[in-house]
Amino acid sequence: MTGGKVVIYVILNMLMIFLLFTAFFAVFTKNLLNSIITLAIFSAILIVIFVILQAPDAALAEAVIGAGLTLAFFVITINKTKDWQNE
Amino acid sequence: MELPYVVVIILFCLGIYTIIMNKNLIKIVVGVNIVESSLILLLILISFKLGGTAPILDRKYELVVDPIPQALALTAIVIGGSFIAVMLALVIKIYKRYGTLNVDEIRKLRG
Amino acid sequence: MESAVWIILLPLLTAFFLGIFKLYSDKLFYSLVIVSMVIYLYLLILVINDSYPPKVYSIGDWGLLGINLMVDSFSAMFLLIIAILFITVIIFSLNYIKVNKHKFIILTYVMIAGIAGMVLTADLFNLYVFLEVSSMSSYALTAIKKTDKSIESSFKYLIMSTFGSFFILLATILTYYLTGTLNMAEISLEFKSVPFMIKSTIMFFFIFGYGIKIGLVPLHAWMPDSYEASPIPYNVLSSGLVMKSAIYALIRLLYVIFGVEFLTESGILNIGVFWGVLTFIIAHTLAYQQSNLNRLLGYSSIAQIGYITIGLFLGNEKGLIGGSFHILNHGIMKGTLFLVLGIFYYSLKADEIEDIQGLGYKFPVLSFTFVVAALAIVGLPPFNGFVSKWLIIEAAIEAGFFYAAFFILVGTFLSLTYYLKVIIKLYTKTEKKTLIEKPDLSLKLPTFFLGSLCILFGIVPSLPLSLINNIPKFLLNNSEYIRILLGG
Amino acid sequence: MSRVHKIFRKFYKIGLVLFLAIFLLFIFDEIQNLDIKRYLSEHYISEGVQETGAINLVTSVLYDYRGFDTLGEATVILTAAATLSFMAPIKKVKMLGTEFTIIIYQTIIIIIPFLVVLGMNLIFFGHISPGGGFVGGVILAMIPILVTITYGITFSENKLKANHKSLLEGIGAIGFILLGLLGIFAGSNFLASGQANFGLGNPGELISAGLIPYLNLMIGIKVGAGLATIFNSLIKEG
Repeated sequence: MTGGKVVIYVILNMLMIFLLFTAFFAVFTKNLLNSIITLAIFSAILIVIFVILQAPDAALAEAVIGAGLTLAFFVITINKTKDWQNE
Repeated sequence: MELPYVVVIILFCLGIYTIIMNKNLIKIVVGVNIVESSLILLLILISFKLGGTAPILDRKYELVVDPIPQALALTAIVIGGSFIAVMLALVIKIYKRYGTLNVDEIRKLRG
Repeated sequence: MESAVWIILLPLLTAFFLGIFKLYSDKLFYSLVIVSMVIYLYLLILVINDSYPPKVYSIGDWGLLGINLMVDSFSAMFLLIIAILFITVIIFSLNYIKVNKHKFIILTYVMIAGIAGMVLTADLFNLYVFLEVSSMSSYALTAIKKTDKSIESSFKYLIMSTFGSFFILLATILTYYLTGTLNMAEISLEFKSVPFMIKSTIMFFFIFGYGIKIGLVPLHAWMPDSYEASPIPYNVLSSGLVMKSAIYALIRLLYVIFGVEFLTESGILNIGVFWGVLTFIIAHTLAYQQSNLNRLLGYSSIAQIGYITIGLFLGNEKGLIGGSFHILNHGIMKGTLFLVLGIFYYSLKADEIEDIQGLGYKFPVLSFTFVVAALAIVGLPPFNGFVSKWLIIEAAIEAGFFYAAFFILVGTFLSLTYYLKVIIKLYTKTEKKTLIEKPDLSLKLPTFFLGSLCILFGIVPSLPLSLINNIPKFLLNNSEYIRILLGG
Repeated sequence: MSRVHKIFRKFYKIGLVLFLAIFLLFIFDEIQNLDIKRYLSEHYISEGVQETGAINLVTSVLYDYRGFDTLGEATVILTAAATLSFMAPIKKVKMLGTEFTIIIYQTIIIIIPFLVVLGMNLIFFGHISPGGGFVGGVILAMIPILVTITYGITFSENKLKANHKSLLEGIGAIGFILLGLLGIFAGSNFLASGQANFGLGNPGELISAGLIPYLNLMIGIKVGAGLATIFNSLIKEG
């Protein structure tokens, strides 16, 4: 492996760890709004991973559908339910 | 074993855990989203070859990653997105009727 | 074999055109529904007639590079069920459904397209896509009444079924990873060199995922709720087609991809038979405690799925014939019961057991149809349920599963108890009730049609069996199926 | 008693999930050691550009080799849109009830032409570069969505009526199937484009790849209209 590839490999693994952190935070946080915002970060990291893994089509689709629209749907739901605290 | 596959497994199990353990309806949908993302990540991972380029052949490349799983991943993303939309619409409807998002309380209200 | 692809395209095209016509003209809408139904019936008969020997249709003419459709006897039998149930349900619901009628018909067409796709496709990922099409329209049809119960049960169904879909998708991805292809025949050839442990894991994921959609006992929680809350024409399709298409897909995967030798070796056949026995014993017991007729019939459906599972997992010729015949019969019998119940609900808003007291004197012919179908589903001669159950018992004895044969007899008595309870209630005299609405001929005719099929298939079982007898040829010996699919 | 039972159930479920995780780890480890075959994708990579005329192989798989899958998933979106639109109540509901400053109202108007260009670019260049009908359709759907968010649902529904959206959706879906039927008329099978030699052209040019750009356009129309319907129905919900 050349130098550039090693750097990308390290970045990929770091992003994977971040992905795990965001997923755990999204699941275990008490506040629903925080959870949804973290989910957006989760999707964003996923997009970068897709680009690193040479899948531009999937990255674009994830960007507009996974991170964009789904997030909007979640925000609308939270807005409509107002039950922000997760007892 | 490589780290990315471990991450996929952990995400998959985390999502499953959320779906069966969490009491909040929106959290359950979050769990669904996470499981779906993990499966899409798995698809992209199995398409990847070390040193390969994206499957857009504007000129000759030595090593090109596998295009089939990427196409399947696109399909899975779209299907998953529409499922989540339907789920969230039902969540809103349930909240309007029962006034709560907690699974146990809904069960109680129903009697 | 151009007509095979039309089996999927025609309902889809009809649904899309109906979606446009509903905005402009009611007259155009209903005439299209009728016209497309008649053409569809003709197409189905054409394909069923031409199903032996099996035919392959390659989408986009790509051969093994793309997606293939394949019609063999097993799928032809399913097309027969679609032909019988779809026509009756559409005619029935034209008058029955009051709320969201247009959407109901459109979604039903989409669902039929999804089921036809699942039945015909020979590609693993395509199977998943059509499974999602039919499931998505199922959730919508469950929620279509928009009552509290229907919304809630639809959500429950959606979550549980998505849970199953994840495992199916995971297994599909792993299969692609191992074999590098999605064509069932090629997968089957490649799977010969895959280690035993990995193969059984993938099989476990498939069985778990489809088990939720089928409703085998610990995984059945969504089903009675959805039966209680959804409109009755959908219940007919759900018990006759949606659950059955899942079991169809599972059987096709197990027998074609894994092959019957592997199934015997891994012991899954024993587990399947045991699971079937467990399913119908528990479901019969639960059905006895129900007071709502829809729930009662729902639990009864789960129990019948248990019988079908036993038949299909026995792994011998007779078992496959009996199980497949029971799939057809159960669709017809349960359809009859639900349609009679639907007429009761339409005219009296009756859906509890208490409500139907004395209706046997008010609707003599309808009640007689109900009794015929109930006795058929219990498994008494000379009705169709008896023939298929008898075949399953014989096959179980042949394969050495004596406990299964014994428990099927026990299950017959259990089901007799609760159906007798309903029948006795039906013929108990009570004070006059006032009809809300008189059922007209378009409701009664489909019901009588299905009821007469119960008797017809019981007296002349050779009529459908001539089609069904070919099923084991391509399931028990998957090399024949693979050879045809590979274009040999 | 019931409390013990509850704790037991909780640990039982956690144990189940942990078991699944360990099991999956074991299986993935086993799978990594096997040698894998990829002759199908190798064929796509070596012959795909000539056979379909599209240099984006993902598009050629999605719209040509496995075009039937795409029809299925487009149907899923249509079904979801139909489901949400019948579940939404008829009466109009305000979403956030918030007022924005004039800057936002003006910016939206400036953004819209760019979104049209971007969406159309993604759709029509789907066979040359990343993108395609789904992504482009979502970008086009962003226009009614943004209008709904800023100007409110009433204004948005006035500009683009729900009926028109479902008409567009139907046109997209029917168009996809009719384009597929062209293959049958050309003497080949359903959805044939590469095999029926529909003007494959020079790979890399805009007008090439047979039916793929037109299929992309149909999917784009359908997905755009469908997602706009889904969004507006969610806003009207409750």
